Order: sequence, then C-alpha cells, then structure tokens
Amino acid sequence: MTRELTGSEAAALAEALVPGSVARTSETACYLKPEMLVETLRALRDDPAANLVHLTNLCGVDYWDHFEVVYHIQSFEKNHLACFKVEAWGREKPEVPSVTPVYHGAWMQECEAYDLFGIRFTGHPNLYRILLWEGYPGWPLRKDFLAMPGGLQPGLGEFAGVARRQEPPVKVVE
Amino acid sequence: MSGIIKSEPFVINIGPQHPSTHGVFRIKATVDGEKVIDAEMVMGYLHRSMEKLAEERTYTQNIPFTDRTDYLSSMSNNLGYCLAVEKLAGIEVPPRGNAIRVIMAELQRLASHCMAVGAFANDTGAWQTPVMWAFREREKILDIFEVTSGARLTCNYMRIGGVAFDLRPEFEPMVRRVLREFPPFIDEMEGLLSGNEIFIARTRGVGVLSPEMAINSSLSGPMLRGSGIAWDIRKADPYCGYEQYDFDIPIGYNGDSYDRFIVRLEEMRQSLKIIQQALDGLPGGPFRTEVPLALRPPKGEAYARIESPRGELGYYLVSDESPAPYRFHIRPPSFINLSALKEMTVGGTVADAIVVLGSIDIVVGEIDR
Amino acid sequence: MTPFLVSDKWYDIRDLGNLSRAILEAADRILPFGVVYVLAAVLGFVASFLLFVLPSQLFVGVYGERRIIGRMQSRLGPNRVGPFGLLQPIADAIKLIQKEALTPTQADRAVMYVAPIIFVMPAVLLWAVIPFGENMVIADIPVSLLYFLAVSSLPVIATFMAGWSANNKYSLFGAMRIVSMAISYESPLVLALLGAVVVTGTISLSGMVAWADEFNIWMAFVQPLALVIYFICVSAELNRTPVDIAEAESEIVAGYLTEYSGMKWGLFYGMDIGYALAASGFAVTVFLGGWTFFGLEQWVPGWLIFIAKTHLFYFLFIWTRGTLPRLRADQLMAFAWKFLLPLGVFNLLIVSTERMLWAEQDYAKGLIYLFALINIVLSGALVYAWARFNGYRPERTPTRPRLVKQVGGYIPIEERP
Amino acid sequence: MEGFGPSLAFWVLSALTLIAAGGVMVSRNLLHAVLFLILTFVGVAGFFVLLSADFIAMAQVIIYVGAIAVLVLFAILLTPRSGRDNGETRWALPGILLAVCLAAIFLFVVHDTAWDTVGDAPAGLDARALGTALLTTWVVPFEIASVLLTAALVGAIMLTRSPEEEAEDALV
Repeated sequence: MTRELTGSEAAALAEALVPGSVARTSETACYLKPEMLVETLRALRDDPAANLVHLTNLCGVDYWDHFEVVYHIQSFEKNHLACFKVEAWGREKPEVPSVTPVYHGAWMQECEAYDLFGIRFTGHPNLYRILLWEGYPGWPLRKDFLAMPGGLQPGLGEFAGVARRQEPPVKVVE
Repeated sequence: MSGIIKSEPFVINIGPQHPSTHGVFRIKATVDGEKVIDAEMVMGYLHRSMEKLAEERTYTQNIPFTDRTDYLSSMSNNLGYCLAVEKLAGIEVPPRGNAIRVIMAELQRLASHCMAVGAFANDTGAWQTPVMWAFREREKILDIFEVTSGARLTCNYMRIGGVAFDLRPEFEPMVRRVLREFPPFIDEMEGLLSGNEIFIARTRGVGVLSPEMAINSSLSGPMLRGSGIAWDIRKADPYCGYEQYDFDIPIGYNGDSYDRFIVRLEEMRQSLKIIQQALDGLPGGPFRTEVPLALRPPKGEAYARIESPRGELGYYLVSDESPAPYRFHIRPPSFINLSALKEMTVGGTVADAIVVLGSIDIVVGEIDR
Repeated sequence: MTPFLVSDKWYDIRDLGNLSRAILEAADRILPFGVVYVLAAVLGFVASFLLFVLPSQLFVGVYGERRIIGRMQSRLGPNRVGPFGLLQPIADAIKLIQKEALTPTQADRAVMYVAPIIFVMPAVLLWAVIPFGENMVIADIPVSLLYFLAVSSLPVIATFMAGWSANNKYSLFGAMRIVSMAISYESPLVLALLGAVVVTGTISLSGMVAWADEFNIWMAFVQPLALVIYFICVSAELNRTPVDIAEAESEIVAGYLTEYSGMKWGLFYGMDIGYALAASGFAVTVFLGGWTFFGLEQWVPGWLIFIAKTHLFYFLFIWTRGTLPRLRADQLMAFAWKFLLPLGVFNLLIVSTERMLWAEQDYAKGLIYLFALINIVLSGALVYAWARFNGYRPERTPTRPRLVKQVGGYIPIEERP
Repeated sequence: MEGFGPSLAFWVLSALTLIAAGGVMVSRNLLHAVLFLILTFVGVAGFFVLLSADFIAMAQVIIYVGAIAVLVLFAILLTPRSGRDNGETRWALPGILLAVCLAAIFLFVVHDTAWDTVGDAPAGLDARALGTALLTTWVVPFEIASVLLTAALVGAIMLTRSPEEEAEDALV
C-alpha cells in the first residue's frame, strides 16, 4: 500500500534537505516557497531517504485570489506519495518556476497548466499553448472564464435543490 | 554515404490525418532524408475541455465524461473517477461491488491491449491481419459489456459506491468462455509476432528508453515496465481489493518497442489470472452503497489513481462542499507517456517514429480530453 | 525440335495457338504484305488484355485476393454484390470511374496524367513473350528473357513520375524509396536469372520450357536459391506487402499513390496485381516448367496447366501479404546488397562450374538430377553460412518478459537464460 | 526495311525520338528533361528492333532506361539544386560548338556510308553464342560499357554535391 505522506511529513523531508523551503503545511499537502521550489525538488529527488523520483501529477487550481500548482511526486523504492504545492498570487501574470530541469516529464503538464490557467512557468524550455491554439482568448479553466454576472454558474442553477456557489472572495475584473 | 550526399532537411507532417496516429494527432517531424532530426508534437484537435465542463456538473453526472476520455477503456476511467470521489467523500464499497469492478477493469484491460497489440502490429506493416484477429477477440469482451451495462464502448457502468447494475445470469458463462478462449489467442499472437524475424528487426532496439529517462519523464504503465521498472499500481497501491489476487508484474529488458509489446501480451495473461480468481470468489451481497444523488463531499482534496491499460490514471478532485467538483483534473497516462516521444524518435527513421508511436499506445481522446 | 503445330487441325482445342495461327495465315493471303503483322499485334494486345489482364486483375486480383486475405484475417471478404460477391470488382470499377480524379493545384499536371498510362502499358506488354501453351506465345522473340527484364523496368519510371509529380512529401518519399529499391533489387534479380540462363543455355522463354520438358526437371529444383532470390526481388520491385516500402500505408500513407484518386488510382491498383501475375507467370515459365507438367500436357491443354501454376504462384504473393510485417527501407537495402547479391554471385559460381562439368559429360541426362540434389543441399548451407558470416544469430533472448511479484524500482537485467 | 508496317514504324519512331530529344533540350525543368531522355532511349531501342537487333534493343532499354535513367532520377531526388531550371549556363557556347562538331562528323559519316539494307536476324541467337561473342571478340567494348555504368553512378553523386563541398575538395 502506498503511504500518502501528510503535509507535515512531507514538510519534514523538505525542511531537512533544504532548510527554509517550506511556507506552510496543510493536512494533505506541503506548501513550498516558489523561489526555492526547484532546489528543494531536486534535493528530494536525489536524496535516498526521500527518493521522490517520479513526478506523477502536476496541475493547477484556481482559488480566485491565487493559483496553486499541485505536484504529486512518488517514490518507487520507498513506495510513498507526497503532495507539494506552490502558490502563485495575482491574476494578471501568475508565475511559478518550472520544474522541467528536475523532472523532464513535467514539461507537457506545465504546458497544459499554462494553456488552461495562464500560469507562466519561468525557466521552461518551450512554453506554448499545447491544447489550444496561439491567440486563444483567455484561459479556459480559470473560474472567471465565461462566468455569468453575479457568480451564477451555468447549468448548476437549474439542478433541483442546488444552491448557487458563493460569491467570489475577490472581485473579478470583467 | 552521408558525408558525400547532401540532402536538405524538410518538415513532414505525420498527421493530423494519418493512418498511424490512431486519431487526430500530429507529429511535426523534421527529416533529413529518412532520418528524423527533430520531432514536435501538435495536439488538441480533440480538445473538449472536459475539466471545465465537469466543474458545472454534479459528481454523478460526471461519470459519462470519463467514458469519453479514453474511449478504449471506459470501464477503467469510470473506476478511477469513482475511486477518487469515494476517497473524497469517504464511501465504502461493498465486496461484491469491488469484485465486479475488478473483473470489469481487467476485461477492459484485455480489450484495450488487444487493440494496442493489433494496432501496433499494423503500424509495423502487417497488413491488417493482427488487428483483425485482435478485433475478433475483443468483440467477445465487448459483448460481455453490452450484456452487463447495455453499451459496448462507453459503458458508464461504475457508480459512486459500487456499480450501476448487478450482473446478469448470462455474465458468468460469457466470462468463462473468454477465459477459455483467450490463452490460445495470446499464444497465437505470440507465435505470429514475437518470434517473427521481420517484426523483431522492426521493433527491437527501436525507441529505446533507459530506466532513468523513463522515470524522469513521468512515464507509467507498460512504458515504464518495458524499461525494466517493477511498478504497478495494482500491486503498489492496491484498490478494489487487488491485494487478494495473485498475479505477477511483467517487466521488459531494455525498454525498446519490442519489450513494450511483450509486456502487454504478458499483462493479458495476468489479467486472465485475476479474472479467474475474482470470478471464482465472487461474493454475494449488495453491489452498491447508496449515495445521495447530489453528493456533497466534505471540503478537501483527493488524488486517487488506478492502473489503467495505458498506465497510471489519476483523478485529482477538489471539493468545496458543493454538489459539483471545484476542480476536476485527470492525469491522463497517454498524454504524459508522450513526453519522451521526441527522445525516442529523434535519430531513427520515419518508419521507426511510427513504430514508437504505436508502442506508446496513445488514445487521442485522452490526450486532448 | 518440337513440331510446329500440335496437330494440323486448326480446331484442335488443346491449343488456341492453332486457331489464331490459322486465322492469321488466312488473312495473310488476302491482305497486303505487312498488314498481318499489325493485325497480329493488335489481336495479341487485345487477346492478352482480355485473357490475362482483365480477368486476372478483376477476378484473381481484386476478388480472389480479397477473399483469400479475408479468410486469413477471419472475416468474410466481399460477399454482397452478385453471387458470392463475384461482381464486386465490377462494382468497384464503376465506383472508381464515377469518382472524381483530383489533381492538386501545385502538381505537375502533365506528368501526373501520363504516369498511370505509362504504368499500364508494360503490364500488358509483358504477356507478349510468356508462352502459355505450346506455340501459344504472341511474340516468340529469341531474347524474350531480356525483353521481360527490359519491359519490367519501365513501371519504376511510371511510379517515380507519379510520386514526384504529385508535389506531396509522402509521395516524394515513395518515389525516392521506389527508385532506390529499383537500383538495389535489379542486380540480384538479374543474377538469379543468369543462373537459369547458364544452365539452359538460352535466353528464350520458350527455350526454357523446352529445356524443362526435355530433361523432365524444373529449374526450381536445379536452382532453388535462384527461385528464392527471384521471389524476394520481384516482391520488392512490385511493392508487395512484406517489402512494400514505397507505398507503406502505415508510414507514408500510400507513398506515390497519396494524391491519386478515381480511376487514375484504380489503374495503379489494378495494374499492381497485373504485374504480380505477370511476374508469377514469368517465374512459372523460368523456374517451374511453364506449361508442361511431366507429361500431363499431353492430356490437358498446356495453357490450363500454365494458368493453374501461375495462380498458385500468385497465391504466394497473397500469402506473404496477409501474414508478414513490413521491413524498414534501410534494412531492405542492406538485405539486397549484403545478402542477396553475394548469394546470387555464389549461386552463379556454383551453377557455372556445374555447367562446365556437365558439358564435359556431354549433357548426360542423369547428371542434372545429381546437380539438383547437390544444389538443394548447397543452397541451404550457403544461406546458413553467409548469414553466420554476416554476424546474424537467431534471437536468443526470451520472448517472454520477466515476471516479478514485488514492486520497486529498476530491476537490472541479470544473466539472460 | 520494306513494306508498309516497318516504314510506318520507322517514321513514327523517328518523330518520337526527335521530339523527345528536342524536349530534353528545351524543357526548363530538370526532371522533365530526364523523362524526355528516357523517351529518347525508348525510341532508339525501337530503331534497333527495326534493324532486327533485338538483343541490342533490349540491352538499350535495360541499361539506359532501367539503370542509367533511374540513377539520374535518384540523383535528382537527392540533390538540393533539383529545383533549379535548366536554363542558360556559361557552358552554353562550348556546348553549341561541340554539338556543331558532332553534327558535322555525323553528316560526314552518313554521307560516306553505303546504306545496305540489313538482312534477317542471325538465326540461332542463343546465350552461348552471345556469351562467346561478348567475352572474346567484343570484350573491350563490353568492358567499356560497364565503365559507363560506373561513370553514371559517379556522375549521379557529383550532381548532388553542393558548391561548398566542391570548394572544400578543391582545397585538399
């Protein structure tokens, strides 16, 4: 059974290798500081105790006021899975360092996150819109993409017994 | 010769409409004569923005979407999604439901690998015969799906908390027939292709992927196992009670296209073994835990993954206590398996690039989602 | 010498040659000098088209091949149009004629139009020299073997024109591959046939059949290696499936045919089968005793035996097409230059030595059977030895993957069993 | 060369060969020129057939159409400069001079030859007689013909060389 590391366990691993790299922890994830992300992940990959060699999943999440990039990294030999997160603030030009130098497999997933969320991965060798075409207006997976006025969600409102989503904490610039 | 004869590199588009891309997928290959010197992938022709659509629908309504991502293994996709929702909401599945899920997932693996093996042989130039033979066997499995779920390709059979319907009485004899008739077919394919000199000449040493490269490129499934890495989520992170079944993980030798092919063939044998055990010990009882139609999982996030025929299929869900997922992310195995395509194709010929693409076994619906 | 006619009766149905000969001789008495040659040529062309190209292409090729391959692929094949789907080729032809034959804007229009025509002509011309019965040969020229080789080198030009003119990169690939293939495979092909020429001492196809009849042995037994080399080379030149790199549909879509449609495509498709049949007929004539069958031709019309043999040989083409994967272009070239060509040279050496010994024994009939035995053994030994010499070893690596119970990281390859 | 059929064939073949030869000269496209050249070769082979020289005709088609023309096509496919047109070059003047000289010689030969009609083909043309003739009496021309193929191969490779490579070789 794969051991899913809790946020604090992952933070302990990261903190032991690169002190001061952890911003905060949650129950399931460890938030890393963006500026130390690449360094930390490289250390975690190369360290035999952590042995986080396989970047399984990378995706972006839009939390209205900030974006999170989620990294699920696993070890084959230790058979554990850790979840790291990086926050990118600002809707205009969110930036996260690219982990492509550490995990080659990240390049396509970062392209996808860039394509759908508009998160720029600095240091990526070839960041382009992988699924949509160049010049596509907007970033489709952002919560404010094609949103209705007043935060109304298309589709859900007609479902019986379903309340509308809460108002966005940040005023969306139309 | 290459020193004397000079040729101009030019760009050749393999795809979007090409017999060997198995869908609308395009490799922009720069070739020098027949040699590929650069390869760039262009995708998104089938992009439907499923992840956005899923944010507008309830958890149950999203199950049919997962059919349409990897349309060659809809059962596995349903299963992965349902597991993620169950993990998020803390729902237990009854033992009968789990056993049915295992049987279905393994049948789906057989069907999908049939397709993969046949299409791969077709890509090497065997004129339709292997793919027709594989289709003949796949039909039997699709018939089982039709009897059970009413659909052959997009089954929409799994539900949160179990499966949609109980098994019909015809189900068991049909599966027994598959168990009886599949091993000779696999042996036949093995005899036809694994020992074929031309097939070996075409695939051995083509698209070699070192284990370091395979791990670092986030590959999964037969791609990873072909490179000699013992990793299978059914063993490493058992779900649906896979820990009770006895099976082996086939791994390859040096990670070329041939190894990936024989790994798939062997996986079919292991799948039959699992189906046999699951069918023999099929428990009674309920097949589904009742869950509310508008399920509201507690706030949080969950990442659940299964071993789909193409590799690690993960679903990352974020819930905000509303009936629709706040974030719905698929970790598609064939999309991520492509990340080493350039490394595998550059240096070979155009014909090799086709073989490598066939050995990855992509499904474009899953790449573009 | 064989008699000029099997019998003097023109209505002897064992031999169609009598009938046509009688008609032509009668015509020669009426018509001015020379016209009868033109008439004979036209008649021969029409007759060979009707007798061989049309039925072979339509029924043996399109229908038979599709039915047999369908059988191999565990499906039914065409069975809807007419009884047993027999009219399927006609339905296909009607469909193809109705289809628009597209020409890309940037294509070289003239060359693209001319290419299918040039492709069709040699397919019909090839039948002129093949004897399909005693005296049943349209043009019994003394250098018919060379004629066959000369005419069969023309379709390469046509396919090259088709590939180059379409202005499509896939087509250009196909054109490039077919030209390099023609260069590579022509030499072993000629070397293999040279062996047959050395043994029989004639370059006339009728002479070869007569030789087989006289010595009661097929060339295939005297020179099995030459037959194998001929079969491989001719498959390569005709783009049959194990070596159809010029129109590899899974790699370069359809090669030189990518931009063709309608009946222009249909001509290429149909004539491909026509060439394969002509090559089968040629192989039967040179290697398998032509229209003779160890005395059976006394009772059965020779052309019936010939057609039966031709179609049985053609079955080999269908069989390989239905079963084998395709080789890569560079592997194919290497195979021609490194394997077939030296083998052809060795074969020629052996055959020449035997011929010399044979001449000293005044062409004793018994000796040729001994040579056949020696050659069959030698061929196997030669292929084995040359493969060993080239460093080829059969695969020793197990074709089954390793099986492990436990997950973990990379498992290094231990000693292979 | 008597009778209606052979005469007709002669004139048709003459027209075909001359038109094709003219096409080689005037076509601007390198590949069209080669295709016209092939047509010329086929026409010349037809002349040999008319002269009852079957073997030479077949050899003409096999060697020139089957081998040399295919080699030239191969070279054109590989050359980066195949797109160039077959236009004016600085070799035009020497070429014209050479052509005039050649034409003069031919005219001289044509004028001085006693044109007898050729009889029938030698009756027993078998492989042995042919081989004996080629390897005893005509061994020198036979070997020269094989040099021709080598020359075609070398020429095909030379066609594909770029100016930079030629400059590199000149330095060595």
